[in-house]
Amino acid sequence: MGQLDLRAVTKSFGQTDVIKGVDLSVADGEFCVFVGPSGCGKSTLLRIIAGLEDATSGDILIDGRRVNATAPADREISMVFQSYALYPHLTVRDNMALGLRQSGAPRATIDERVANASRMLSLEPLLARRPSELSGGQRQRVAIGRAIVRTPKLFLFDEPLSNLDAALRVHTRIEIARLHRELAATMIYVTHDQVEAMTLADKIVVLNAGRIEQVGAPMQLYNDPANTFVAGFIGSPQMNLLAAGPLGQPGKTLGIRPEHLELDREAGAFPGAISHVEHLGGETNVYVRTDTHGLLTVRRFGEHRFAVDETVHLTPDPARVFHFDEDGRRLRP
Amino acid sequence: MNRPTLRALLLGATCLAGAAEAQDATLTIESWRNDDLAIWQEKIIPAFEASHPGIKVTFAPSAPTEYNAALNSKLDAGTAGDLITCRPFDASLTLYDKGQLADLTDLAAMANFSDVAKSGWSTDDGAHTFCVPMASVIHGFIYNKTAFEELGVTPPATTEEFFAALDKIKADGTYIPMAMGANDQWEAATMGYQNVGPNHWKGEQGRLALIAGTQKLTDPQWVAPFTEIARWKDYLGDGFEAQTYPDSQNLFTLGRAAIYPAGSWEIAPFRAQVADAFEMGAFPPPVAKAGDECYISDHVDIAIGMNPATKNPEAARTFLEWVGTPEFAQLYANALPGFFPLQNEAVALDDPLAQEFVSWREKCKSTIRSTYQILSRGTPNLENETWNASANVIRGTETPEAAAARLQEGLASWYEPQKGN
Amino acid sequence: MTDRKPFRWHILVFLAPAVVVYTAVMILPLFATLNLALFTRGPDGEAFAGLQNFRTLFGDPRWSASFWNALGNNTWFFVIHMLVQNPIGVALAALLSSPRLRFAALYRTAIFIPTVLSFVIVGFVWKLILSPIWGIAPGMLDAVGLKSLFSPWLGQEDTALTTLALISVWQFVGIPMMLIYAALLSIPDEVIEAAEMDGVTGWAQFWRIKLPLILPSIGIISILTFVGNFNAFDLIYVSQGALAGPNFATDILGTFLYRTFFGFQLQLGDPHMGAAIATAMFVIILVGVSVYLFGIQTRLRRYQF
Amino acid sequence: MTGARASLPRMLAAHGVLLLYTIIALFPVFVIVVNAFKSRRAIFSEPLALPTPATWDLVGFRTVLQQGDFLLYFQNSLIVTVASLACVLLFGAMAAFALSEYRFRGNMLMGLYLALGIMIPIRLGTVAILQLMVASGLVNTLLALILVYTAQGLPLAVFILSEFMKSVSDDLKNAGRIDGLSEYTIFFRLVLPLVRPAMATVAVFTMIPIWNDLWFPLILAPAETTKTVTLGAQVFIGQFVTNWNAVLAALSLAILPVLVLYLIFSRQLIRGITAGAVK
Repeated sequence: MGQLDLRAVTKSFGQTDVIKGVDLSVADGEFCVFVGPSGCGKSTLLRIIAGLEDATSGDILIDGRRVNATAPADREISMVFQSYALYPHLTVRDNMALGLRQSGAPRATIDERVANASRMLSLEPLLARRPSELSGGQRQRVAIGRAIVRTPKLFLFDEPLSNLDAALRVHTRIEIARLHRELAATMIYVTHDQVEAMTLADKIVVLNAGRIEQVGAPMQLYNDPANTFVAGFIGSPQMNLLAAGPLGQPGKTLGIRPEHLELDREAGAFPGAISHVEHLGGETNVYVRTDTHGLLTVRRFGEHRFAVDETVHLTPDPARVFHFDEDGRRLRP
Repeated sequence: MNRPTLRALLLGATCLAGAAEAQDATLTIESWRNDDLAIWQEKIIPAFEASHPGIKVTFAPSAPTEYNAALNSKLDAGTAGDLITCRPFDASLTLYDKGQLADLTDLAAMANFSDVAKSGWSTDDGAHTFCVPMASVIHGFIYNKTAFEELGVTPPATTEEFFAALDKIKADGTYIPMAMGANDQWEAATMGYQNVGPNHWKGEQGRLALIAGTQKLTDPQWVAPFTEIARWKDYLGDGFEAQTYPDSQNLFTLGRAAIYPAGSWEIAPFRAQVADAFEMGAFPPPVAKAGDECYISDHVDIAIGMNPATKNPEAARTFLEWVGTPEFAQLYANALPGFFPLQNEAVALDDPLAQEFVSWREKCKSTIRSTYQILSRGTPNLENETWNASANVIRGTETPEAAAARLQEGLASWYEPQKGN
Repeated sequence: MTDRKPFRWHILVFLAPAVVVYTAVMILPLFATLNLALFTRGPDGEAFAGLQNFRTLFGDPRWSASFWNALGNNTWFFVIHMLVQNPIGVALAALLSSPRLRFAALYRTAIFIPTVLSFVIVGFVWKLILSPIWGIAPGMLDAVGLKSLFSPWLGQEDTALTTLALISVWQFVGIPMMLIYAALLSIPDEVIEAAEMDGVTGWAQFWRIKLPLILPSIGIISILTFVGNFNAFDLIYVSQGALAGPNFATDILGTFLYRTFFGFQLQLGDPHMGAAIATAMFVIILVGVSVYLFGIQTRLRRYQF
Repeated sequence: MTGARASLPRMLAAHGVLLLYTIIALFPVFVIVVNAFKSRRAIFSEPLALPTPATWDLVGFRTVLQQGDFLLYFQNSLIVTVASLACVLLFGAMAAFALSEYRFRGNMLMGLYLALGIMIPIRLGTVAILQLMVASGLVNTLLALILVYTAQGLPLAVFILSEFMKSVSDDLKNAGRIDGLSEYTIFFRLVLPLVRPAMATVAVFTMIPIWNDLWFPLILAPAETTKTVTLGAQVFIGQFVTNWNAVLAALSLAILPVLVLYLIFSRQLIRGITAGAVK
């Protein structure tokens, strides 16, 4: 149980339209990630779902029930904040228990759920501590624990990993993925990091300037982007965008992912000079300056030796190119 | 603070300032009489300056409740004005003893005053006088003549007539019989106890006997005033417990009360506030039975002295001599009807109500308030205790006997002649 | 911390201006005054008296009766402020800080206005309103049929002090309101939002989340109220005079001190006994503040947001 | 308008309570203002009535304008209040920062020493203060008042500000140190802006007793050129008769400047808080 539907949701702050009409369905048990550059409205949309902001127009439905005027607490959701927002004056245990206690849950239930959550998140040794005595990762786990104990229909995460260091971020990411599997709950997750989006999501919603650019499974967005924005946003390193005209291809722009650009020392579709090489061990990224298309990225798997300023030739894999029109929309064959 | 250095600095400053204004001597008067600011500025100072070129006078009053505290601080630190308005008795005597008021015994104008007039500002033995007496105030009752006529009440002469008149006014119900409140306490003591008291303790005779220790506050003649004012309770307005002194004034001047236990200082402001709304009259405190000798409280109230630290002692003395002249008395008494001159020479008064008050000096024997001389020198302070006791008695929370006993006990605790009584 | 540096001049620079002005203009004069308590004025000028003034203050039944009366009244004055002023202030601040409340600034300013009034007009207007004669309070009670409840509150021994305390509450409720309001606003929004999500809303949110977080501010307010009340003077002085009637029912330490130190009417100022009273007050307040600083404040948890 | 967080009944109740209290707070002020425009007779015969053509009387304001230079008095009050406030806030914040930020020998004692002043009414030191001012030639200057009020306001300011400064994040200050900021820059650039709400609060209740004080102007600067409004208004409080028209007029006019100051500070308070909340 945890179906979310947004219908023509808009939000304006005074004259500024932040959300410009969003329609979206998230199925029960789905892990849905809102992704987009900062200022695209993803956090606002999340806060509208939470009830912390009111939508200017449109409907928000949870399990088919319109909740526009329902208080956050009555929406059966829980939220993990970017800064964790733990109650500084309460212990870890009380932080987790407060919501349940407030709703009048029996003591036994509270204890049981807190115990479960802390087992799941390995918080047992920390239960008596206060937030100021915890490390960043521990605080994050408490925040998640606080969300879990309420067994909500919907979990909302607002950039929960952005305050963690890289290693912890990967670790917690896996943790969250595991939690999602164990709880089989609906989760909505906001991030600006497309790697988090790709690794966690069942469904990614790409937002830009208050609109949904595209919705789909990670590989669907990767393999079949609807426009240059999604094409550029999903995938790392970014997709190369070339002028279509000089190559005699249809449309305005040609998109080709770095791994689908052939690099040859002898011959190819057009020449360029190597400006920088990144050795990542498993792969090598080569940045090539071309006269016709500017700086392009080529990704080759394994270790390769190139010298800077060496002249090379590039050839796009014709089966893997995407064509876009003047407005950046995908031209499908 | 290093005193010698301070003195030197002060002296230096004085010399500089003195050099700068060698032409005109400016005298500043410290006073609690905010009320008189306009009179000084418009009448008295111009009159003085006209006849004394080269001396400028500034009247600088502060709020009466702050006066003593502020003046003492300024005298201690050496920033007080050249001329100092003197409260009667100990407040000024202490300043004289501390060298903060100059001895003025040799002032020529002192000859214009009787010893009684000077008593408020002389040492206990009368050998030295340190302030020039300016005025006294007389207690009595001001009444709404228009209301009296309307109700057919005549000004009472005896206590029984007084209460009969009050009964009559009360029965009629149009007017509150008497305007007095207990909130500020001093009303009850000054306009109640000290107003009707002298008729009971026979003025100076009783007052001096108390000082000598031959009478006590628990003697019948000292309890009787309390008993009398205790009876007033029934004739005061609703909620008189919280009625303040200005409330009482307003009740009377707005024509809602018939009788006002007064001090003569009320004459001028009442004139201004009542205007033509009704006519006012006055009668002295009633006596026990017709034909009894009557006594009035004709209390020495205000005088002026010199700060010995003044930069212009000559000019200051010139001014003080002038204050002692009949010219000043004439000016002051008519500018402030109700503040009666203390000079030997009679002064012609314009205000009929003031004339009425001052005429009692002829019929009755004058005395001053019983608590002022010597008896309020210790702790507990007899005057302040009397305020409290009078208010309590009028409110009915303390019996006259208990109040008198408490005052006597307090006085005897520190005043030698009363000890062992 | 920068413990390794040889000498941290900046600490001196930060402290110097405050310490210099404060010491020269306040502490030295004040202690010069308190020092007077150890002397008396005898027939031959001032003489060292040791603790004689304190023996008089606490041993002489008259002095000690006045002192204990004033202290008792002062305590009641303080209790009323703690029980009425501070809860009202906190409640108003809580209401004002509710999200999206319109006219909040207007309410805040209006409620604060009495605080800026001078004591002279506060005394005047409340005496006018409560006066049995001019009819505002009796008239208003009459309008709702409760005239019988009216009595001359300021003139009765059993009600005068409470009435004045309530007037003082009326005047100063803006101060706890402001302080608490500031404290409430500085709680991060996310914490409040987390509470909303947890279903901790309304009063429960106030009791369980906000109140614990603003406890340090409430502590400050309590101690400020304590110090302010035990130094209070002006309101009583302008409305009841230095004799604090009726029958000393409204006499608090401030008026007792003023009367003794500066004198009143025929009572001459006695700086020596006055200084003794001031010293006693100082000790009372010092004990109160120390109890707070060492007993309470150290136990209050402060949270960095 | 029904939002998820703002339920209508709750809002209405809040407004109801606030409105009720606002009425309680403003009713006496209303009585003051109404009566400032009436004749003395009308004040006491019907204190609650609005001024009518028959009772309308500007005698209070006229008296105020005639008696003394009230514009100058206002100016003096403003200079004294604003200058004292500036000193109290600056010196107070500096001292509070030193006490709350650094561990040094005698820190606790210094804190207690600076708090002593709130425990004794400064009025008691009057004579010694006056002597000090005489010795330094400051009698009848506004500077004398400014010094006294600065000293009087400091203990409370230090007390409150050091409490608030403890809630400024250590990370922030340490980040500043790592970036090479001097302690002074850390104080002025990082800490002061963050405690702005507290500064505004301190300012608000430091200024009120200063503005309304009668005692020190009376003792230290009673000259015509240095009179403050409160002292100027005292002229109307007589021994036996108080000119309530003039007192009401003068003192209700005197509310306005403090109110303006209050509005300035309370805006700072809100601005400071919202600025702090934005990340």
